[in-house]
Amino acid sequence: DLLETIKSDGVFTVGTEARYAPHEFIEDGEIVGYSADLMEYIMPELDGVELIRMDLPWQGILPGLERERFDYVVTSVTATPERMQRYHLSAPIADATMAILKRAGEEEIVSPEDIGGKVAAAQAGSAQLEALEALAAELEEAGTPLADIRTYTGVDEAYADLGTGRVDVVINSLPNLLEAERTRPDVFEVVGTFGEPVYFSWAGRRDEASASLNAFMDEQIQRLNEDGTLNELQEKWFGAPMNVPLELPAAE
Amino acid sequence: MLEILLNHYPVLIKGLTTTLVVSLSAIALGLVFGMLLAFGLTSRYRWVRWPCGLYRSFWRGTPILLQLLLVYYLLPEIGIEVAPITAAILTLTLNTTAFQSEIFRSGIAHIPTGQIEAARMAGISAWQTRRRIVMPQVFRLTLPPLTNEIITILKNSSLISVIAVTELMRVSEQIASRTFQPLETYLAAAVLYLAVNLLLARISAHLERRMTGGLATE
Amino acid sequence: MFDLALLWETRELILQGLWNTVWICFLGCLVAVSLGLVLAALRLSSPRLFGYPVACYVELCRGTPLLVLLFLLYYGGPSIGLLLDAEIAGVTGIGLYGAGYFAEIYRGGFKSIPKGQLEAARMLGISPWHALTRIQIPQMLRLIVPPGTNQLIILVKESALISIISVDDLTKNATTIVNQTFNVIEPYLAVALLYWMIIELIARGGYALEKRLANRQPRHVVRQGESAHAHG
Amino acid sequence: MPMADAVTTPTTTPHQTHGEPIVEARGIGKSFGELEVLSDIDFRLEPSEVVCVIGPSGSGKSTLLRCLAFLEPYDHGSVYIDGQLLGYEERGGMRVRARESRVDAVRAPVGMVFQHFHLWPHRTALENVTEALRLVNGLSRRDAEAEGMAMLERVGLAERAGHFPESLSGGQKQRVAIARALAMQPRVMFFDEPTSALDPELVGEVLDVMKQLAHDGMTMAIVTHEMGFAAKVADRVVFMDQGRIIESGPPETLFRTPRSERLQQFLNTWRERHID
Amino acid sequence: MPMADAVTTPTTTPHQTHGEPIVEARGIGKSFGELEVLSDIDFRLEPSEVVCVIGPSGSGKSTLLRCLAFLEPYDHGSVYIDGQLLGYEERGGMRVRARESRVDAVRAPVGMVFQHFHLWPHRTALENVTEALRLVNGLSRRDAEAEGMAMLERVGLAERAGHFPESLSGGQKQRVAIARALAMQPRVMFFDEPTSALDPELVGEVLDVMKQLAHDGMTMAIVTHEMGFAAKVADRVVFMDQGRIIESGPPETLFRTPRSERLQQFLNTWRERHID
Ligand SMILES: Nc1ncnc2c1ncn2[C@@H]1O[C@H](COP(=O)(O)OP(=O)(O)OP(=O)(O)O)[C@@H](O)[C@H]1O
Ligand SMILES: Nc1ncnc2c1ncn2[C@@H]1O[C@H](COP(=O)(O)OP(=O)(O)OP(=O)(O)O)[C@@H](O)[C@H]1O
Ligand SMILES: [Mg+2]
Ligand SMILES: [Mg+2]
Repeated sequence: DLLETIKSDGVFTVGTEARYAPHEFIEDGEIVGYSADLMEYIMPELDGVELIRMDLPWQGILPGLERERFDYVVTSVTATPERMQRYHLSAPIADATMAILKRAGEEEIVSPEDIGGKVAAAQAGSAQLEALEALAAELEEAGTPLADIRTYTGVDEAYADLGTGRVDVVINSLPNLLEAERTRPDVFEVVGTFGEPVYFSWAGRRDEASASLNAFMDEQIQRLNEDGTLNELQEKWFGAPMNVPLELPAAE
Repeated sequence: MLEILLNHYPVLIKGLTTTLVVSLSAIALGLVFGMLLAFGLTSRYRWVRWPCGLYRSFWRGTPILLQLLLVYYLLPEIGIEVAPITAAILTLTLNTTAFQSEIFRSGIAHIPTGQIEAARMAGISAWQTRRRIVMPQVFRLTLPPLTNEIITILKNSSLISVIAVTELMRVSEQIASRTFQPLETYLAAAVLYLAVNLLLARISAHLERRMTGGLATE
Repeated sequence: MFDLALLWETRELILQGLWNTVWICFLGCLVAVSLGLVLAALRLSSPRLFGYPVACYVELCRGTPLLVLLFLLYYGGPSIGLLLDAEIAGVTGIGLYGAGYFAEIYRGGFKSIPKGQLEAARMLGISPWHALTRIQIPQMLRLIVPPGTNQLIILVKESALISIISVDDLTKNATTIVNQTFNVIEPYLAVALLYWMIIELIARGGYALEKRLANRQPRHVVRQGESAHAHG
Repeated sequence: MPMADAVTTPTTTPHQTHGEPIVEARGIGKSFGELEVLSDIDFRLEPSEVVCVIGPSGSGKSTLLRCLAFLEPYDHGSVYIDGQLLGYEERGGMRVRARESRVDAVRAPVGMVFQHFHLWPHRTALENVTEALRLVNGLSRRDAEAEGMAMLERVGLAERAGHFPESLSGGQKQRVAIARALAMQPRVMFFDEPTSALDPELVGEVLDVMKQLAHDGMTMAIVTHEMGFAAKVADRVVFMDQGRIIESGPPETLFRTPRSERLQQFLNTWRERHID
Repeated sequence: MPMADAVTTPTTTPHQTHGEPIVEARGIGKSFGELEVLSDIDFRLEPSEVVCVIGPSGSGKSTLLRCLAFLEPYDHGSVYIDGQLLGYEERGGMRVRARESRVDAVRAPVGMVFQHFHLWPHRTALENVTEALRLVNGLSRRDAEAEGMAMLERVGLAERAGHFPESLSGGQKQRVAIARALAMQPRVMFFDEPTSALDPELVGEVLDVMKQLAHDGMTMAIVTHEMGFAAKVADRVVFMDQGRIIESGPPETLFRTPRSERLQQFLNTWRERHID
């Protein structure tokens, strides 16, 4: 039983890809952000257990979790049905609704419908890309198809190409885009959201030993959601509270 | 770019230190093992040559990313626990050994056999001949491609972040995603890599100049 | 646990990636090999005129990670009015970067040829160009084919970085599959095997070339008189 | 031996010197780092003159020839070939190093045979000989090979034409090297101990070729230890020691009545060995 | 010259042969691909015997010495050193190639001086001489250097001890190579044209050293073109042509009354060159 092991060993090791401000990122060598604060509220429940957060790129996160190099993934994962099949995704921690980012001062784009004829970008294989493709299909039906969809291994590169003018809009989840706008308001501007609501989760293994830990983490997140802590932290990190349900919408 | 360097230099320096420790250890070990493997590859015996060839093919032929994952995640399966940094050094060593052996092999083929015969006639054993007559000359003969390889390893060490070793490249990624200024950040990282590599190239050029005293070809 | 069906479902992405990797690497390596020779020859022909600029170029190429070079070329280029396609930027990046390394490999080869042989050529009135193409290059091939093969292999492997500038190469398409399916082992293993195949092909080519050269010019090239002067 | 057609200056009478030197060195000096290897050497080679250079090991004989061919740049003084300054150019009163192509042009009339052959190991014996014929004289492969075979035949190696240098014995290699130099039909030839690696039978053959060349009016500078040959063929013998020309004169005078003690000593050791 | 202490077999009287050969070759043959370079050679070298091998270029002299030292594996026949088979081992009635260390052990008593020096270019003259003393005999650096300097002094190169081969002239290089071989104080020495790259003054010196060695009872096989030397020092002269031993006998007999036409011819060409 993993939860028991953590308690008896006194260490809880989690993997993080600390490249996703404001969820998790590095400041002065420390992993900080929304998820770090959340963990600070959770850890007292594991009395005396030490938290070790490893930072590693996405390619290392999944094998690390599967090979039990760490116990849990504390990195914001957009919840999709495919992912739910393979891992245990936690109770939602934040709103991941898709939004659109454009170059600051770009006049032609004021709402999601205006991106017809433009070049749009998203991270390769991401949930955001799926949403973008759905939007593209709608636009095509409406007779204003996208000029092109470009994909990038990291979303940072997509932002960079928005700067160079090779792409006109970047699709990502709203909190992240808002952070981009806040950090470099001279370059970026958020257009607005589209599509169904989507949520961020954390993830654990789907094996029997992990069941107790998964349940424990879900419990804790729901507790913090109910007592308003989540909203407080959302206010702090995203600038506004979000409407996050207690459980993920069931996968069809 | 300057701004990035100024604002974040403590973490950048820390990442650079990790990069240096890992890659320099791998290079030093690789010099020894690469030379051994080169002799294995040029052995008179097929049963020595063949496994050496297989080793070289694998470690030269597969992406470092995969090699890192293999060493880090499969070694524990057979009961060997390795810390991330050890796994990183180990992987890079295994990798550079394959590349360095090829470089040394070409150098060995270039030593006139007469010199080796002279050594054998003086009673110097095959092994000592390699160590004292062949290797020093091979080393200076292959210094340029060897420097290439050393620098390549230094840069390839940027992949070890995949097993949770935070080196220079990972630090820059972290900064880039914080500041939303990837171009400037990577430029700053480039300056640091460049500085180290220039230093290495300098040392190599210096060695090369010093060693032309008695260089085979001049 | 190995999910073969997954690979079958995603075969189109993998094959497309393979094709892009192959042609971009091929062109990039071609640029690297030929530009490298030009650089090394320039440096040799007039050390005073070209020595320093070429040395600087070599150090810049070798000193900066390919990732950064690609980044500057692709994302930094537009700020000086250089708006390259991703694929073109990939070929250019690999070519410029590899040329620095190849220049050094060629230089090592040039230095390995006994000076007396070139003097003999000069005394017969053979021009530096002909001395280069007919006397130096054929002989140095034997010394440079192994490190040259190494370098091509390194370039092919490092070409994985062009995925950063949004080229749909093997690595990027594998990442796409990983991100979509959360399956890590199968896509990466499949891609690793494909890289291994390409690289084994290059290595085999290198050995074949080496063997042909060795037949033409047996092991103790400099067995007697030559070695007396050159190495004795 | 059909030597006449291999020589481009058939007009002059052998063993008779003229006013205008083909090769002239004035006060040349050369150091390797600290070590002064040549100091203040004057040297003239007139059309059809044959000069042999003798002297102990390390006295600078090879270095002198190399400087005369600008394979080694000299530090002081001047070398003229056919009246043209070799290796340097006067530009605005300053002396600057000449371009390679200019050096090539000035030394075009000079051929050289090296002490250590310097064959190209990746070319067969025949290809070693034909290489320059094809590249420099622009001969077709057929013509070059015909010429090349003739040259190899002259040094007795026609049947080894297809072999690579490494499978030739020392003697065979040096003969190929000589054939290679002769193939370009130079007006002046420098030889640096061309026979020191040949066995007695073949030394004779090669020296015969050289004698014939001399007789036909070829201008030659020869570093050699073959005193008998020098005595018979040289118009002038130059004795060097420690980077200087100690004595110079017709072989009869030099060998019969050496003035310097050093030359007397040098000749004595040589006689001791060859007469007993 | 203090030669006696450099020789390890001082018991035997010079110029007197014994029953047990140190080196014995029985019916050895060697081909390079198609080319048969040695055929059916018998060769004996008894303690204190000095044998000179002469013959035209390409006749296989060097190859014979190389086979006797197993630098070149022979194809047929056997070579014994001190009665031990060199290079092969009988195992279960089959002959197999011996391990390197075994070859080393068997040929330990043999020293060799090469036609083309083969100095190690990355070692100074002194280091070339001391290398084997330190590695094989296990001498300390000091002792090896003392010994090495003595050897260099003997060949007149003490003041060039710290130079690298590339900055030595041809003659100087060969002298270092000889010093290197002598330093190991072998019981048998093979010389492959050890003086052909030396200038006359120094050839004399080196031949003196070799004469002294012979006088002190060193067993030697010498490929040489120095007929005068061969006549004076050799107990026996072997004449080779086209991979075979044509004649063999005491120098007086061989040089005065050559039986084969080939040898007569060989000697004639040589005399022509040296007597006129
Ligand atoms: N590249 C070099 N660097 C340093 N010293 C050199 C170089 N070449 C020659 N020397 C030195 O210059 C001196 C003269 O050498 P050189 O080869 O001209 O003599 P040589 O008269 O031809 O001798 P030999 O008869 O032995 O060939 C020697 O002391 C030699 O060591
Ligand atoms: N490695 C080799 N491969 C092929 N042929 C060779 C090789 N070494 C020698 N030969 C040939 O074998 C024959 C004998 O050569 P070897 O060197 O023994 O002659 P040599 O009597 O020593 O001649 P020299 O007096 O010129 O040194 C020659 O025809 C030579 O071309
Ligand atoms: Mg000389
Ligand atoms: Mg020989």
